[in-house]
Amino acid sequence: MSLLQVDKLTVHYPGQPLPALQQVSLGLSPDELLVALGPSGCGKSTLLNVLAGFIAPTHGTVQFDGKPVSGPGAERAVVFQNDGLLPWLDVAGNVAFGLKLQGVPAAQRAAIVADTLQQVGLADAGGKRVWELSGGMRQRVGIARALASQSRVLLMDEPFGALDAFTREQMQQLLLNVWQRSQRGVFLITHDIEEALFLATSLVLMSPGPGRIVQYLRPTFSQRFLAGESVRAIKSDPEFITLREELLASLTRTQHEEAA
Amino acid sequence: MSLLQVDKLTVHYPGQPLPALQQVSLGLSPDELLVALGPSGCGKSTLLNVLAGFIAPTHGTVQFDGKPVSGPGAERAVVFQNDGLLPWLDVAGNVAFGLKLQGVPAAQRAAIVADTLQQVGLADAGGKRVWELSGGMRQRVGIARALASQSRVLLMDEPFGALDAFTREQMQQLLLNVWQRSQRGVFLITHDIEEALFLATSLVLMSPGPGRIVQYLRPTFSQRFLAGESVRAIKSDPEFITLREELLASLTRTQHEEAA
Amino acid sequence: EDAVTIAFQTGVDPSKVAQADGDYEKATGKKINWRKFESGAEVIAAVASGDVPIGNIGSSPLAAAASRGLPIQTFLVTGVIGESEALVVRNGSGINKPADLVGKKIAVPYVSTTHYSLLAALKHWKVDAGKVNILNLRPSEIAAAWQRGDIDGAYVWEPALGKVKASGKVLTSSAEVSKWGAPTYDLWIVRQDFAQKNPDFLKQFVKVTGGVFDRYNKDPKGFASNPANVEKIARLTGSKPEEVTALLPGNVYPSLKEQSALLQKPFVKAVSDTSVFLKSQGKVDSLQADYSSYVTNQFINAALR
Amino acid sequence: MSQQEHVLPVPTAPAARQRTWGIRPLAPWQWSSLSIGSLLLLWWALSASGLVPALFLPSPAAVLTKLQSLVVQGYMEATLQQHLLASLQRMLLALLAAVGIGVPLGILIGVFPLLRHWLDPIIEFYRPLPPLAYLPLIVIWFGIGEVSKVLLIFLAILAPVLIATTHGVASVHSIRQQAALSLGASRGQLLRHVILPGALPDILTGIRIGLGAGWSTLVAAELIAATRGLGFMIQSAAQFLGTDIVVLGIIAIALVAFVLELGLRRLQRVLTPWHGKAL
Amino acid sequence: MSQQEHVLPVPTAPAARQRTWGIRPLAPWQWSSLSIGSLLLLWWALSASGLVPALFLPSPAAVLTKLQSLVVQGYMEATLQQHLLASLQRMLLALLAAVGIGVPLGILIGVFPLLRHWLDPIIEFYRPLPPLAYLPLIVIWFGIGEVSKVLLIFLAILAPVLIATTHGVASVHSIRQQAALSLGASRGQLLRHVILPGALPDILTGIRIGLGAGWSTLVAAELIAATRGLGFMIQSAAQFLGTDIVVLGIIAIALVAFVLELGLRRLQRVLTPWHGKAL
Ligand SMILES: Nc1ncnc2c1ncn2[C@@H]1O[C@H](COP(=O)(O)OP(=O)(O)OP(=O)(O)O)[C@@H](O)[C@H]1O
Ligand SMILES: Nc1ncnc2c1ncn2[C@@H]1O[C@H](COP(=O)(O)OP(=O)(O)OP(=O)(O)O)[C@@H](O)[C@H]1O
Ligand SMILES: [Mg+2]
Ligand SMILES: [Mg+2]
Repeated sequence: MSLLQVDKLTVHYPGQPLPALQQVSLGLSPDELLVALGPSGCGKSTLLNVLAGFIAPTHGTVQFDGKPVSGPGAERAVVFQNDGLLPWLDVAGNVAFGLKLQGVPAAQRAAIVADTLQQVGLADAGGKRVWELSGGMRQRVGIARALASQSRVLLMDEPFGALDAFTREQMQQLLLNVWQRSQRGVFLITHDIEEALFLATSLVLMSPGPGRIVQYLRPTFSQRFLAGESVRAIKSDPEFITLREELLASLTRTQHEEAA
Repeated sequence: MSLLQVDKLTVHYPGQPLPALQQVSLGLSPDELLVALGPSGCGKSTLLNVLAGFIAPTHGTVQFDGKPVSGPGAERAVVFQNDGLLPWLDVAGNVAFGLKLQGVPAAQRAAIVADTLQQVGLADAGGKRVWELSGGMRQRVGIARALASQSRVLLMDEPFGALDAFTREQMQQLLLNVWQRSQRGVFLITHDIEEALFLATSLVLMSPGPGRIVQYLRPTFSQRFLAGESVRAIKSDPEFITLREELLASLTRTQHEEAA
Repeated sequence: EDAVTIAFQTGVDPSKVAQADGDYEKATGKKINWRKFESGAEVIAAVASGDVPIGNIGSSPLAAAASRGLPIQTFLVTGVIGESEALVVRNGSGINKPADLVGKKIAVPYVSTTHYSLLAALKHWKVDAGKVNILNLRPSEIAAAWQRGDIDGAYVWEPALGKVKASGKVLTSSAEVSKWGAPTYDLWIVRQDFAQKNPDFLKQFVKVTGGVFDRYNKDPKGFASNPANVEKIARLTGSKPEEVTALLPGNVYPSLKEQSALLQKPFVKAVSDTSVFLKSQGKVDSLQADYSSYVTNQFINAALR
Repeated sequence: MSQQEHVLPVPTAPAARQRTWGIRPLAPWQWSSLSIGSLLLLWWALSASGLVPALFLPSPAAVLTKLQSLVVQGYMEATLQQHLLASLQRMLLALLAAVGIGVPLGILIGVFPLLRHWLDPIIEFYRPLPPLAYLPLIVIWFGIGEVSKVLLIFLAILAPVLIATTHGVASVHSIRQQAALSLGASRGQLLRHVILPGALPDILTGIRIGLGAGWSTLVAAELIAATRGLGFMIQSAAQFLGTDIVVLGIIAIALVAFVLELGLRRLQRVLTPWHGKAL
Repeated sequence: MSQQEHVLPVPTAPAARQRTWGIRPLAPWQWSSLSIGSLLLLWWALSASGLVPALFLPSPAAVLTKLQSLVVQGYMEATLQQHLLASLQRMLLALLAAVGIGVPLGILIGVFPLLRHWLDPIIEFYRPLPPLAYLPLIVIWFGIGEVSKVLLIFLAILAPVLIATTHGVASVHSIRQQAALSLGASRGQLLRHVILPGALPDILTGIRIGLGAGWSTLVAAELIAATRGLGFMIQSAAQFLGTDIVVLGIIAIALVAFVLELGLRRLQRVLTPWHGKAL
């Protein structure tokens, strides 16, 4: 059963000629890692905003655990495309924020924060002010904040966009481990086809004008990674490469169509 | 001769244990496309900020055209990691901003803006407000703003970070064409190794703690692309792949070292 | 019983010495909170609020309050205003006789007793008040405007009066205006409910005031030049000691005996005249049929007995 | 109002339906009318109950009657309209001057530390001074004409405008300034095209605050030899316990000020729609 | 001051050396002292030249002499210190109340449109009213005690604090609110942990503006049957043209207000170092 479910979702921003999303239906189950892939402006962030409860659908429904979503909530943690950190808190304070809201005792909080910062490679940065961070560091703080929270779903909008290849791979693997351990459902937006294929248990390809889902895949590479296969091996697997090229072709096709 | 030149540059943010950059020397000539690659937090943005004139060096010198840089200027256009668009102007207004500052007549301005927006795939978005754009669209407006300006150097901080694969490739090719046509020097930061190799005429690999240059390459792939070779061909060239793997190994090594 | 709050103003009169000496407290046996106010209107607001049962005002505000039916009574006069308020015209203003006032700028603090006196004087001179440019300025601003030459005359009291006299000449004073049938007074009012419940307090209050007045009237010069008296008055009012001596003789301080007669028909007439005048000026909407209930000599008589 | 309506939990996203806290069975203006209505009711109840003597709170009916006479016959030789016009002229003149001087000066102060250190003591010196205290000095220097009155109101408006502008300049994101500079903005262009619009939301709020301060200085200003003006009217009436006129004057001030405030808010919405948007 | 010192062209980057416009041969406090010094000089010159008669602008020397007598013997039964203390108490009480009521109320108004529509007319009604106009009503309703005086000052401070707070709430980036909500923040937590700190820069500026307004209402407030206070002292002296005391009172107010202002600015720098940072 789906934990998070949208049905016939349409979102039309007032004053815009076209809806940003039209008739989109999609479900996310607790053991799923759902990746949305698509060109810039196709409505990925809009979809995430609806799932998070930031925007109400123009038409259609959003449900969490069978109940209509009426706003944001602790069960759906978000990593933003623009980090959305709180500048009045230091790095550790930002990561601890969700736990503090939930009333987790300070000692336990500190342990979780230290652990999470360690995992995202910012073990020493806990005391830094937000504006002293580099772009990639800020993004990782945003990720740590969501990971540290006790949400049942993670909604991530291009969470690794500002990271270098090495850190990015580390973060991908961290995400997979967290996902496997915690049985949190993950909805992740990326524009990196390789990343999408590597992470997703389900993958939707979206297309703009108006935003809709044009393809639905169920890759298995993340399971193979978690089963112990090496990243290099997976990414050089011909199946992986074929799929990647296919997706690239799809994307290119839709965008060429649009341009025409 | 170098158009933009730093010598023995050290930047130490007050209150930080380590300098963000130490003893970095680097030159950018007018026909160069210099790419900086390195892990998150290694000082890439700091270096760009010094070149742009936003930060004064703690030690060392920065020169443009032989004269010390004492602040930002029109000859050095910047694409920011965080877009830095002006929300009181619409998309076209943002792109036209630099031209307006230079006193370019309105009609000419409009033509340039329309052309540039077309090139970055936002032909229809000229009248949109900045907060109505998706992340990738915003980034492209930032790029368009810099391209439309009449600068002699482009300084770009992860300009394609929020773009999907297809758009990204388009933008890379656009950049190469602009660079070739206009003979502007380009300094570009990226965390994507493939992008770095494909674009760079010079490539520096940076390493953190304190930030410094650890490797200097002179790839030739961009010339090959401009000479007419296809992107696919270049990127599947064994030389390209070997270099990519070497760079990945270098990056991984420095980061492992650092972690240890 | 608890303390009585009394609102006083900064007019200089002999009873301030008794106030400074604590004579009122001694005679009435009650604690008194003396509160200084800046204008009659504010005293009336305070009296109306019920926080303050007794207050010191001029006859113009009294007429306004009485015309509007505030439950108060005048029970004591602290001064018949004389030379202390005067109309002064600036040297070089070209005003030599009352008729010259037409078209000139004359400053006066609106609603004060001088405002009434000025208009009464104009009426006496048969000068159309509408043709005189009467400006509303507070005394301190009068002094400043005078200095600049922005105004041609002012009807004002000390110390501004002294400052303007230095470069002007007195056209008339309240002593004279009083003789023309428009006397102005400083006086004490009391809330009627308080008066009914505390006749003895008022009697003692009147008695003490009468006592100082007598002391003053016996030897005005001696009283006014006594440094102890001067210091006390200056301290209470905030005036400069050197000015007090000059200020004291500016008013007439009627004895209780005289007041017993004054606070009857003559005073009632003055109040109703003032009220009629205010009505004609559009300052009050309606008049009382009879102003005698706002005046009483009951406590004076009790004190005299 | 739609832009600022939904601060929570979805402040930006102008999607079709938005989430708001609580229900809204009534339109904004209905709520406001309800609020004004209840104020009027309270007034009526207070004066009808006799809890507050009519001398200090005249009944609505009495005030209405007075209104008619004020409009037709006037008070202190001028009708209500004339009093209002006189005050409005002073206010607008002072406002114009305060904005014309305060905004550029505030921007310069925000931008040039030197200028700030120089002007700061002067501004901070005059700012807290009670107008009633320095009225004589104003008269001595500027006379008893309109200049003095407008000056007093001007000074009251200037301080909030100045401070808010300086604050606004400090709020302009540095990255936007950097962007403009590296596009070749001169100092003047930076001020004109980035700092001024960036500070605009704060400036407009400063003007709103300042206007309130200006109105509340009106009575003090019109103590200076005024022959017309709402403050003069109120003050004259207050001296004679003419509470009905005082109440009318107060209502007139409140109404005019409210209209100006609504205009300023609309301006703020139209001119700074991006305010609060995370960019 | 270092944070706000360098607004242009490098406002954020706290790198070792930063670019500023112009040179700075003197330290900030030296500039400020220079400015104060020139003010004093101007005063001295004006009074020495005889351009302004001593009656309206006493010489510095005369004021200094008076200061001594005010400190030692006092005026109107209280020394300068006692007057100052009385006024300061009123100010601080009013400030406390205005912040304690204005900030939460402003936040609620900023957050709940309903509440705003409801309260708006009431706030906008009282805000422009001249204290001098409704002084009698205050006395009637609240008597002549401390309550009335503090109330008047409170009302003067409240309006700027309220408006600035509401403005501040509107300035809180929506993405930060969304982040907190999706981390499970309750309404209360959102207010406490995101909206309050996010609005803090504006709130503090509002308090700074409000404090100025409060001080300038002091004389009006102390018209109400005060026996002590700087406003009372000024007012009493002004009646007898005691300009030396008026000037001393003005200086005392300016000094105290300046110290409070500096404190608030420091608070602003310490509490909201992120202000203007592009994040
Ligand atoms: N304003 C600042 N104050 C203090 N420290 C800073 C500041 N800006 C950057 N730093 C520190 O300097 C180092 C280099 O930062 P920089 O932004 O140059 O990294 P970067 O290479 O651009 O990283 P990324 O790829 O993540 O954007 C980091 O450790 C960062 O924490
Ligand atoms: N607040 C808004 N108001 C009006 N239009 C908007 C708003 N936000 C997004 N849009 C429009 O909706 C469309 C989808 O935007 P969205 O942000 O969902 O794209 P996206 O798929 O996340 O793109 P990207 O990969 O570039 O981030 C775009 O055309 C955009 O211009
Ligand atoms: Mg997006
Ligand atoms: Mg960076």
